[in-house]
Amino acid sequence: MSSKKKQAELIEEISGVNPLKCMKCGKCSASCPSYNEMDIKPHQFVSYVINEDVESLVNSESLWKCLSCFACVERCPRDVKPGKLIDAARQMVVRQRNNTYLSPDEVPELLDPEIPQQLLVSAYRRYRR
Amino acid sequence: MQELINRAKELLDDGTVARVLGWRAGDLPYNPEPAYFENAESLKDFVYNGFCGANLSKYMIEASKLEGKTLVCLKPCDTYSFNQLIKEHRVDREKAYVIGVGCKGKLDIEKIRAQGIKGIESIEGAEITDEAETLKIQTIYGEKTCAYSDAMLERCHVCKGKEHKIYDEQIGESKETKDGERFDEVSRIEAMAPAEKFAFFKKELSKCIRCNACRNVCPACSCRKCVFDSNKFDSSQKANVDSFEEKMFHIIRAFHVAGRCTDCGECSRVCPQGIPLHLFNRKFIKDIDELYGEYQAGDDTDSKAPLTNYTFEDAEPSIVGKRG
Amino acid sequence: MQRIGVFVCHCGSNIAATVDVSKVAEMALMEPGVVHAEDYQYMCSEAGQAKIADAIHEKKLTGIVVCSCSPRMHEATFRKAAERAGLNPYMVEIANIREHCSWIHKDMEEATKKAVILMRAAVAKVNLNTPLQPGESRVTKRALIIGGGIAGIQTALDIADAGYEVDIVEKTPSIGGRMSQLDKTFPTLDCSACILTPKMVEASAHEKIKIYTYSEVENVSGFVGDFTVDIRKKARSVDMDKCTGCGVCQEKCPSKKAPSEFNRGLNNRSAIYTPFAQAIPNVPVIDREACIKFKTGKCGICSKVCQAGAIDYEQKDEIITEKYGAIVVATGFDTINLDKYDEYAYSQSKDVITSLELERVMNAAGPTHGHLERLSDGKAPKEMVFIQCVGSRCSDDRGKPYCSKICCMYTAKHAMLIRDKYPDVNVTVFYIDVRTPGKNFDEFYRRAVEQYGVNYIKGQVGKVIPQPNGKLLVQGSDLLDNRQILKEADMVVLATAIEPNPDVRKIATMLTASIDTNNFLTEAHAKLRPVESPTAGIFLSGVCQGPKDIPETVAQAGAAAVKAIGLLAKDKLMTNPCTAHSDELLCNGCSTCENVCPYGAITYEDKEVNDHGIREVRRLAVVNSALCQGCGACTVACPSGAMDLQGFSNRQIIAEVDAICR
Amino acid sequence: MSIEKKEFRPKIVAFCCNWCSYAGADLAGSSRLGYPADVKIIRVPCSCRVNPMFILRAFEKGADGVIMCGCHPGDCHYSTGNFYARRRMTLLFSMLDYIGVENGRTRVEWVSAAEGVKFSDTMNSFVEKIYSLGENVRLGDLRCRN
Amino acid sequence: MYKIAKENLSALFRLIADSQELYLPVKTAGQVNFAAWSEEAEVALDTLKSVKSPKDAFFPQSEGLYTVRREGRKMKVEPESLKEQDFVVFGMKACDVKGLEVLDNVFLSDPVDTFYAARREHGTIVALACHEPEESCFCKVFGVDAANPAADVAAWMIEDELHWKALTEKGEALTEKVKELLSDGDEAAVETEKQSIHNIIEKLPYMNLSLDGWNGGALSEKFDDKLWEELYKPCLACGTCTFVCPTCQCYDIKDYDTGNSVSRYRCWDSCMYSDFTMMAHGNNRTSQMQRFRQRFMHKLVYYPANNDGMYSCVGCGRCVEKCPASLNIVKVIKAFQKQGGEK
Repeated sequence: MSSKKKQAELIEEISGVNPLKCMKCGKCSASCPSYNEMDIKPHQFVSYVINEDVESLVNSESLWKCLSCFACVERCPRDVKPGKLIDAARQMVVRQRNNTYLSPDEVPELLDPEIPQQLLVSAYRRYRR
Repeated sequence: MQELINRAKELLDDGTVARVLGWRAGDLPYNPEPAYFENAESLKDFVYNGFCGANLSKYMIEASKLEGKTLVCLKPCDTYSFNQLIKEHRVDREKAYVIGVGCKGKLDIEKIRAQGIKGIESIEGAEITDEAETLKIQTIYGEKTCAYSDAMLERCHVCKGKEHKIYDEQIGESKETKDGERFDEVSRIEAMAPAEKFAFFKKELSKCIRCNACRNVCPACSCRKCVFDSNKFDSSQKANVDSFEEKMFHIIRAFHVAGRCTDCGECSRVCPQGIPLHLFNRKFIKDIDELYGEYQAGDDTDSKAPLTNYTFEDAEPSIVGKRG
Repeated sequence: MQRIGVFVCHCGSNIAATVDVSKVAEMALMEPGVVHAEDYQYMCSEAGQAKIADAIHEKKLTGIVVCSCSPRMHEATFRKAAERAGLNPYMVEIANIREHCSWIHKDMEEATKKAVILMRAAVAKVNLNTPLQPGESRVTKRALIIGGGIAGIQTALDIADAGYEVDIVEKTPSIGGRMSQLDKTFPTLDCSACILTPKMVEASAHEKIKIYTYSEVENVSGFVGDFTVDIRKKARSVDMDKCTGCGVCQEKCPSKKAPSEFNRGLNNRSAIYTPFAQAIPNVPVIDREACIKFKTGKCGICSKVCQAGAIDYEQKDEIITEKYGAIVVATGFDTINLDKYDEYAYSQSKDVITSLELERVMNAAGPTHGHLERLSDGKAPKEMVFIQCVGSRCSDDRGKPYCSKICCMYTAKHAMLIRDKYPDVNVTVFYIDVRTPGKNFDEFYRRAVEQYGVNYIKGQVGKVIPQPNGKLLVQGSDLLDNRQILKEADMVVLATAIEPNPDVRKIATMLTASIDTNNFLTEAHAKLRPVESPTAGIFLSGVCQGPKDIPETVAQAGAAAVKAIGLLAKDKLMTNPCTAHSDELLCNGCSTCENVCPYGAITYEDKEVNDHGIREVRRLAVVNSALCQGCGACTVACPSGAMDLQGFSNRQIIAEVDAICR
Repeated sequence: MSIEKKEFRPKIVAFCCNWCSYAGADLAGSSRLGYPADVKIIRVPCSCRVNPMFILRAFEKGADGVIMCGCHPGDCHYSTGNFYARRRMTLLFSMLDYIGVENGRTRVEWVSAAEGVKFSDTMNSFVEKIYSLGENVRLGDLRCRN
Repeated sequence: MYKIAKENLSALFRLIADSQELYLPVKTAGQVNFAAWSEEAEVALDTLKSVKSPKDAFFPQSEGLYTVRREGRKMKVEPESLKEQDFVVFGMKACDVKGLEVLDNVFLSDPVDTFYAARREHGTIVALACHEPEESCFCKVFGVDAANPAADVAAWMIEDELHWKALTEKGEALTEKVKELLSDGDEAAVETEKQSIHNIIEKLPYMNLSLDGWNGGALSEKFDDKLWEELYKPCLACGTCTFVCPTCQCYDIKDYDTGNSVSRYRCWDSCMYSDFTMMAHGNNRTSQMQRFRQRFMHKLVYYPANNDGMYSCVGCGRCVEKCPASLNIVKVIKAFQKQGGEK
């Protein structure tokens, strides 16, 4: 199996998403608060995974622009959850970076009044389990 | 017991009932037999003591066909069977005058014998009114004693309770005898490895002599002709061949009474080979309780039986492998 | 002992290529009861059937086994062939050696072995077959239509025109259904009322049609050709014979705060009301929930003003029991509840409306008298946004997984009508796909774009945000331009998914008609029997079977009518002889079988029996073979084995088991 | 006891309801979706026609596995048949498991008329399971062995 | 007269089992029945009454008669072979031995039942005197001496020693085989044991049971008695009494389809069963009363009528202990006796 295919499958595994369910309605892009900052738009995440081009996704601006607000996840009518896909790509990167996870105790130190509220909420959602 | 006899006499005399279905004293201290009494005089042989274990509700199938009402003495556990028979239109409520009789646990002569007591001449303490905790047994080999509860039938140790589910009147006090959980043994077997389970049941069922006592005594086995006696399924074998027949018979019998069996324990009581047949029935009861909600057959006369009912969300059969 | 003939079909090479057919025939001769065996190229051909007939005559066969394709394919063929040759058709059994053998196995030896075993099982079964005679049941020459929308009306008219009596049961006070709520219809832009009203009138005037409005089906028993139906005529509180439909009562009614169902709650109606002006019958009903007289005991104005003395506060629900030969379900649809789609702000803003509500807004008889205006402040909108696929094509539990089919077209219609009537209003449609398969449909959509300048944007809307200034901020994306769009709109129209009328589940249960996971009634065959329910005598008309537009609905209504007429035209029906049967001498009368019978086919009777010399009266199960459909649930419920199924008897199935396991 | 070792070929009985699963098996056939020839199908009108006696009978006579297929719950042609069948089979299988018969020898699978693929997949996996369990020695009748 | 110490019995069993099959009381899942001996078997010689009588060893509950096989379109019949090996039944009681006498009258008279005859021929019986008879015993009523079993070998368990006395040629032969394990017995001890057994028997409650009026000539008198109508009522129509009985000899013949062949076998039947003696035209006993009556009439009237007054009950008391409804032959006899007294 090519490494590209492996990467794409890893994304699917981490996210638990079947990208083929996408009907390309664009509701994710319509919902995204970071849309304008992104080079690859939320509705495009899916095709990158389907086309096994995880590399571009990983190297994209979008990877770090997604707030994990999960608006797209909540509203996606097809259960495709682009937010989970980009999150999975992010996790892939994080995993490659030698398991440098943030431990919960370190969080208060890193808090900065400048951090947007939405990011905090998103972080809680993201790590709630 | 005297109160019961007096009341029976009254009801016979005033014509309320045409006969009394109870127990007649046996010729040994422990073998009273189910019997009909049609006049006050014959009631002198009436007995009701710890050895009157027989569930008389099944006799009411035949008694329902007789002219007039039959007074029937039912212990609390027997009333479940009676209800179930009403539900299945097998007995006629109008033909029965039910006296709910008290019970302080029924005795099993085999349990007394198992303690090495033999040559029994008389037994004291089996009277229903007795408060005695111990049975005093006079034998030709000397006097022996046995704790009442040690001589009790298995079913009484897991008694369903003192309440009569149906009656016209109640006579006599009942006693709490429950000191065990009725599904413990089933759970113990469930936890065994398959080979161990198989060995356990093979050993037990290899004793079966196909005498049909379990079936014939069972109030739920009320078929006029059992499938194993008719040729409808080409199943009319009656040999014990220690291979498949017994399993087939006991599984199917348990299946046919599943959801209808009140767990009265008669099957195990009468088995001449002491096979714990209730373990089959209780397995189904346990499964039904766990999978479809608690259900006690004979609690009432109109609820839907588990096997004639369903919900959309019922467990799939694959749950059997998943429960471990 | 039977004299059985075994016929092995080559099916060209379909079977013969993998199964040694002559070996199967040879082995068949070893089986008990088999007196004849042969193989042939195409058993189902005329020549093949002739071989069967010849063998029946020559060898005096009493049973037939055909080793061929699936019985679902040719069982009927071979049964008919046997019948023509004088053999009872139920003495024929099929061994499926094609679909279940030659087509799935590659190894000739293995496939042949299996074919032999399948043949043996069939022979073992036939050995125990008995000739069965189909029963007859009579047909009541009257049809019941449940639902008085366009589907129900059309079906009723078609059946009535063929000369049969038809009753329509309609839940609301008037027939007309959803179509009566529509303003215009695509793609011709006819006025909906103008084409519907004549049909309504025709139905009400038709001598063969009886209409029960404000009525519901309460209970259904019986079976194809002979249904017995209880219809509850709800108390109207108005005497239908006396009322002249003058309307004074509605005018004078002091209680005018009840939301109008017909106008989708966009405005109010009086407590005594007819849903709309062209209602049929033109007789009002009193909404007892809203009526002051019923609530407080005081008032009675309607009664005072009614010259005809038609008001009857004492009226009670009435149950009418009627017999029918056929039942057509035409229960139609409703739009889904939008509670779960909070992102579109439907519950937050009066200016976010469903398309069906827009129909009422656009309609001259609607709450705004046909003026396009915002329902919040009555102002004329300048920017209108339409959002497609709201709740349709959703795989989560918020919406429906299917395409509602009609939205693309009616949205084009709405956009066009608005642009036509109010050229200064900008119309934007957010769509995922525009689906326009249909005669003149795509042309219609293109006209909206090309001729009327409707702005179509590919991309679903993410959110509608009500603004403090009363405007609605629509956040969408344009997938083709790859940009996010923020658009201020005055009104937003949601193309809300449609779903079967919620009552249909109850009705389907009464009819024992099957229903799919989306509550659409299931057709007997998706392609070949699209207007029949699998339950005999039940037919499907309109959206209750699946989303469709008006022309399709009318077409299906006609088709359902034809099927119903086909049934009503028969005097008698042959019933399936493979029904349950109780052995009187074994029956305990315990009622277990009755409890599992889905057709109510089992009843109990006290009967005298002679059980080997013992004569007694016993409570016994009796199967009504006309009601019994032969599922066999009772046969397993019966502990004594008294209940058995003809054609699939215990001993037959056991013989098959034995044959396979030996 | 003869010591000669024969290749184990299981006997597998499949009860299929006429309306869904039998049609599903037909579809598997017409789609040429293979499964081992060890499976033999018995057509019944509905899964609720399958009596536990049939299943035990099959084991008695030497079947190594018995599978029952019916319409998906809610889709029964007779509307409720498979609901009853589901309860019956659950209890029966539980009992067989309880007396020590390998649970893998019995299975219920819901297969619609459109699910030819599922039918063939199901049969393949069931047959595989039976091969792994080997010959049914616990329930068969000794008399049927010769 | 020989003896052997109790602790050497396993050696004895092993020695016997070396050359032939050995059946003796074995406890399985709490119940004692006669079964083949094995090293693992829990031998229960102390048990007075096995649940089933040991008649099984000579007249098995089910046994094959012949098998029919198909060969092409032809049938081939393979008869079941007769018993050819010798075997020993160890630990039968006097009543059980007497029970065989009852069966002999049936199966060994013309036409001889070859299956049974072969087993009788090859079987050697070592019978054990009843050390402590119980309240359900009434063998004496039928002329059985529990202290003196009339078998091939009679044995007495006296304290920790088994006394052994061969009574027949077969018994002598068996004794020869196991002689190495035996030592000389104590006649006096045996006499004392017999006396002690007789003393106990005198105390048993059923000792005074009278069989007056029960004989082969009492047919119509007993048959027509109204008392049966009362007596049968608690009967559940199960086969417990017949299947534990050492003298019941009725059997049914049935076919079993194995798929490859049809085995014809016979199995014990019970006159309590509704299909007992079912024939093509139906059944000549249609009620449970008739079937119940049949059992006792057979034991106490029909059998004596055909066998010089010998009853086909040996008073083992198994039915007394096992009947689920507490009915038994003693109650029947007593009921008639009582009725006679009242008349």
